[in-house]
Amino acid sequence: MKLTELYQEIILDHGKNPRNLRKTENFNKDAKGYNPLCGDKVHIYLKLNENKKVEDVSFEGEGCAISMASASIMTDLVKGKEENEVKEIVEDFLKMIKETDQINTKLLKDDEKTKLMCLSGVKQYPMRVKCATLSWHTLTSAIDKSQNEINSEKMEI
Amino acid sequence: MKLTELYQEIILDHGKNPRNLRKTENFNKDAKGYNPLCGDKVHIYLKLNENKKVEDVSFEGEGCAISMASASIMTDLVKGKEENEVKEIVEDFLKMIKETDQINTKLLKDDEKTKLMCLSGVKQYPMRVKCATLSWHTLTSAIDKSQNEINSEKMEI
Amino acid sequence: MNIDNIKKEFPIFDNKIQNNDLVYLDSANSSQKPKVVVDRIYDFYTKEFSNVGRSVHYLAVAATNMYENTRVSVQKFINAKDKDEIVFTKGATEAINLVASTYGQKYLKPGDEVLLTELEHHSNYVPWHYLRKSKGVKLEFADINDEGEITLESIEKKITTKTKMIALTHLSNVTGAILPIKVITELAHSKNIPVLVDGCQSAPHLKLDMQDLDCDFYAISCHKMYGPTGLGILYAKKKWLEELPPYQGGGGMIREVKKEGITYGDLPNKYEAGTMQTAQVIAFNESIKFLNTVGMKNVMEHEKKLINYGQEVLRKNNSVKLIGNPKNRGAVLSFTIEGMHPHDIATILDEDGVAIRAGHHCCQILHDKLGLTASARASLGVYNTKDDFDKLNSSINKCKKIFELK
Amino acid sequence: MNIDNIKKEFPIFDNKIQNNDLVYLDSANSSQKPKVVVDRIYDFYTKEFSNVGRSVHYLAVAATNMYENTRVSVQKFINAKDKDEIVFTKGATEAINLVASTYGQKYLKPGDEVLLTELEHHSNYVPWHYLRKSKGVKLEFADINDEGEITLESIEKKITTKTKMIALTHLSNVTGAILPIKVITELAHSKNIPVLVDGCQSAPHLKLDMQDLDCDFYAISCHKMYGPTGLGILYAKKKWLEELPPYQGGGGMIREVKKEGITYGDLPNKYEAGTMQTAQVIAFNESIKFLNTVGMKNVMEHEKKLINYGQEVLRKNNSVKLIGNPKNRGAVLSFTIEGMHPHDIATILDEDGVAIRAGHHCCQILHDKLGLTASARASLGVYNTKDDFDKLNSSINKCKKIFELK
Ligand SMILES: Cc1ncc(COP(=O)(O)O)c(C=O)c1O
Ligand SMILES: Cc1ncc(COP(=O)(O)O)c(C=O)c1O
Repeated sequence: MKLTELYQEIILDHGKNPRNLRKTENFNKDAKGYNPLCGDKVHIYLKLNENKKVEDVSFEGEGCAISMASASIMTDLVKGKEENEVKEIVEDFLKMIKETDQINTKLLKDDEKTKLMCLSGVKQYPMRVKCATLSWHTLTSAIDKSQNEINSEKMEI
Repeated sequence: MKLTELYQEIILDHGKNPRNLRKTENFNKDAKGYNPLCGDKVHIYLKLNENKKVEDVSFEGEGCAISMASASIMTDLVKGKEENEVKEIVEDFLKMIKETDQINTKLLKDDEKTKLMCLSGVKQYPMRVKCATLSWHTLTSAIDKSQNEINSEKMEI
Repeated sequence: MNIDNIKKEFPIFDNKIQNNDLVYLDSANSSQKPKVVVDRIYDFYTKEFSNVGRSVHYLAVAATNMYENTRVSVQKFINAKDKDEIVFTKGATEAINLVASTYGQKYLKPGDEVLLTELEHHSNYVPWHYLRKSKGVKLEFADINDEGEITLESIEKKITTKTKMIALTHLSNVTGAILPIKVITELAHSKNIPVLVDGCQSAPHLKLDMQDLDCDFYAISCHKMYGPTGLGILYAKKKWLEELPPYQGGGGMIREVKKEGITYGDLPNKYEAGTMQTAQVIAFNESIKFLNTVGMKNVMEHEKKLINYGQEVLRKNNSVKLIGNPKNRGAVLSFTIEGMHPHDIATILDEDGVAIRAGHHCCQILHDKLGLTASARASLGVYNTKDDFDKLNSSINKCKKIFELK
Repeated sequence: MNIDNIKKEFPIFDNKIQNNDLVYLDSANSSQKPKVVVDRIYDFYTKEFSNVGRSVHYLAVAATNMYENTRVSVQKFINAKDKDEIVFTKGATEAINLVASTYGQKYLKPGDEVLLTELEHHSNYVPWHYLRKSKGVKLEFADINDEGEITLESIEKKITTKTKMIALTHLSNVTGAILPIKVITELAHSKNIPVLVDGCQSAPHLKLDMQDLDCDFYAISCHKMYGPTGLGILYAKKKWLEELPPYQGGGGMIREVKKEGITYGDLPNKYEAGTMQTAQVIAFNESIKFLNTVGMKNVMEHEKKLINYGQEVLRKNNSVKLIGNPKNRGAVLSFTIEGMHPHDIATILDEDGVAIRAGHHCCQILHDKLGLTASARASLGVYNTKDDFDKLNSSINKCKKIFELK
């Protein structure tokens, strides 16, 4: 049954007890992500040190098991990585989800790769791919955004 | 063949040589009619005397054989009639075209009725009914309109 | 046509969907189509196709007549006074945009208020929101009560001397509440306020009578009403259609065009610019005929029974929390399950062929108010049966097992 | 698929129309539909129907993918740079209204000029006319020459420092003139003026390349392109879709909605409010495939041959006066007959199964200029043959007999 591939133990665990679900104090980068379809939201907080290394990363948000697990696993894995390394991991993850079914980056250990691969099940559920990728795209926005851009999502009142 | 019913001698004659195709001097009522579909236009001029009798009626416009013949025959027939009589004839004509296939009014002589009946062929051509009725509706507008209403067709510039 | 085995009129149920019988509980999103409607589209395109209103050849004349026949059918179906009060639009969304834009343009000034409700679909909010920017209009929202209803009182409370329009749903696509439109309209009219009703969820399910409701505008989506996609209806009282400026400009809606200016055509052409949805309008006549044949009274009885049964079944399932408890509930049941996100529920249900919707259902304001980001929704059509709710319930139990809930 | 017997792909030609073979010369009004397109609609509604973009169940996912596939097909068909530059609309009329309304709102000030041409269809005039009232904008019209053409020079002459938009047709639906869009766009862009092209009559007949034409906006009507009614396309350069405000508001086009305000969704959702024309969009993919299979080069060759033949035949008929004599003529032949009104011509032709259009073809300004109130028009589709023109001609001779012309 395909469903068990999607809702593996590890996903359910991270989904119910997400790691890093908080707001980093003194964060210096952040971004918000929305899935307009279902209303899921995520807010990523990043603290990079002077060497552009991720000192802390956290998230706030609400969403399905897939999206919470994905954000939880992601934040766990990129902590301690440098900005460029983070980008490489994000890219590799997105490729895995959309095309290759493989995690190739050398920046992750084997058990970390296994964790990520747990999310590969969503490929069979195209409408759910966005749930898995939302936090990753938002992480990229956080890294790429200059301070003024962050305000560009202001509401039209 | 149905076409010969539509394009009878008399229609073709009135169509090519419409009577009363001019502008009544000193008209005291008028109205414009449009067929937005084909761009046909008609402008009816009426001169009623103090007894509400049609002293003169004329039209300007451009259109197909049916519409020209219809306006031509109509103007011929209502000349000399009183306002109320004109209305009765219009109503009778519209009924004939749309439903009954008969001219019942006592206000017309037999040869006049025959003339009108020549237009009954359009009933078989629903898209052409408007061609036949345009000038009649416009005549009604002319009679019914108060002076200010006539200006209500002003263009939006 | 017996409503108890009406499923057979809908070809989609003849096929397996991923090896399952389809349990379609997403009709509030869009309904399935009866064979007569699809056949009509097919026949029209393959034997009778022409554009309407423009040419005088045989096919064009026939198409034009059929197109106008639908207008008359709709008029009768909703008991409008005049067929010219029926305007065809792209959908209910366009219908509401049409009113907000033209009414706003002509009648609204800075400081004027438009009164909405917390139940409104984005389609009955965003068009009014535009007027905040362009016209300095204020939007007010009538509050829902604990049952997820909007009452006459909740409307009355928010009416001020500045209120220039009340725009509200007839049947909530989330809580299922049916609003007391007639009394609300009475109240509004006593204060000279026009009323627009979003009838998307009511038109397929309730017997409608425009002259009785007496509202000024009523918006309908045909695709939710066993009709083709890409078609909606705006009912508007004739005086409004006469007084309001035109909306989109183009072919077919004009009287005379010169370089210096334009005069507009008569109703309803004035609001039907460009080539319209010829095939869809013509086929929609079959949807109306279908509903007339079944009988709206039968539809209402059938769906009432079902929704009662559905509530009963889901209430017994102690993980399920129903959203709203309106006294007068339409064909919609929204719910949440503690410990599971609606998206996960929908995915697991789908594996069994049970199609529901998960998300905010274009009602973020309502979900905010309820403290939710999303919910799961089962919504009905004439083709549903008690069995569908049993299947829904057993799939929900499967969800609970996978998510290890009790 | 051989273009010479392509009629058999179109079921409508299998039937007699009032005991005659159908000689369909009204494709500029709306084209007939190939079987593949109608079948796709049928299958979608009977086996696969769901709304798109909203639910996560199997049918919804499949429908959403098919819907988006059409977007990609259209992108490739017109060689747009990005699939997000393709917006689905109700028709070309809505597409032009969308641009006029949003561009006008954001960029136009009193005294600014919009340059149109005397060839324009009402759908590419009335939406701009609205801006006269709402914005105090002036409209200018480039003059046609004696052949019924618009040249680069006639455009250049009317450009001033106030010109803020040029909106013009690619292929006149009356004179058949094909306009030199590429050089006009070059000129316009050198003066920082955006260009909107009304591509209704060109899209079904010419090979299109948005990146080569380089225009800013391009409007298409799918029903003239062997597709379903109720569907159009707006191509717009991405920067415009990003910069312009949204048009209609409703479900599907938002990001986040709160009582106080709204953020809008990403492209192209921002411009696709409400439930879209799901079935029509999905079926339109078959129209594109059909045209790709035939090959636009073959379509162009075939129609060129036909239009040349048609001109030859009608020129020999000394009662017939062709309207316009453009060097570069598309699939349209309009004409008059001295002593006969076009409506009478069309009625008599119809008796023989020859379907043409009579009227002003939504081009009153052009007809005014030509000193006409109406004309007759024969327009082509891929399915026409030389034989159709022969039949047209012999029916015209019948007209002459009835009207006793020589
Ligand atoms: C040149 C031209 N522009 C615009 C239109 C309007 O297209 P639609 O009526 O499909 O919106 C048409 C067809 O009617 C046309 O021929
Ligand atoms: C209550 C309500 N209003 C408005 C709409 C918008 O209708 P449409 O998307 O068909 O334009 C919908 C459906 O999506 C609805 O459920």
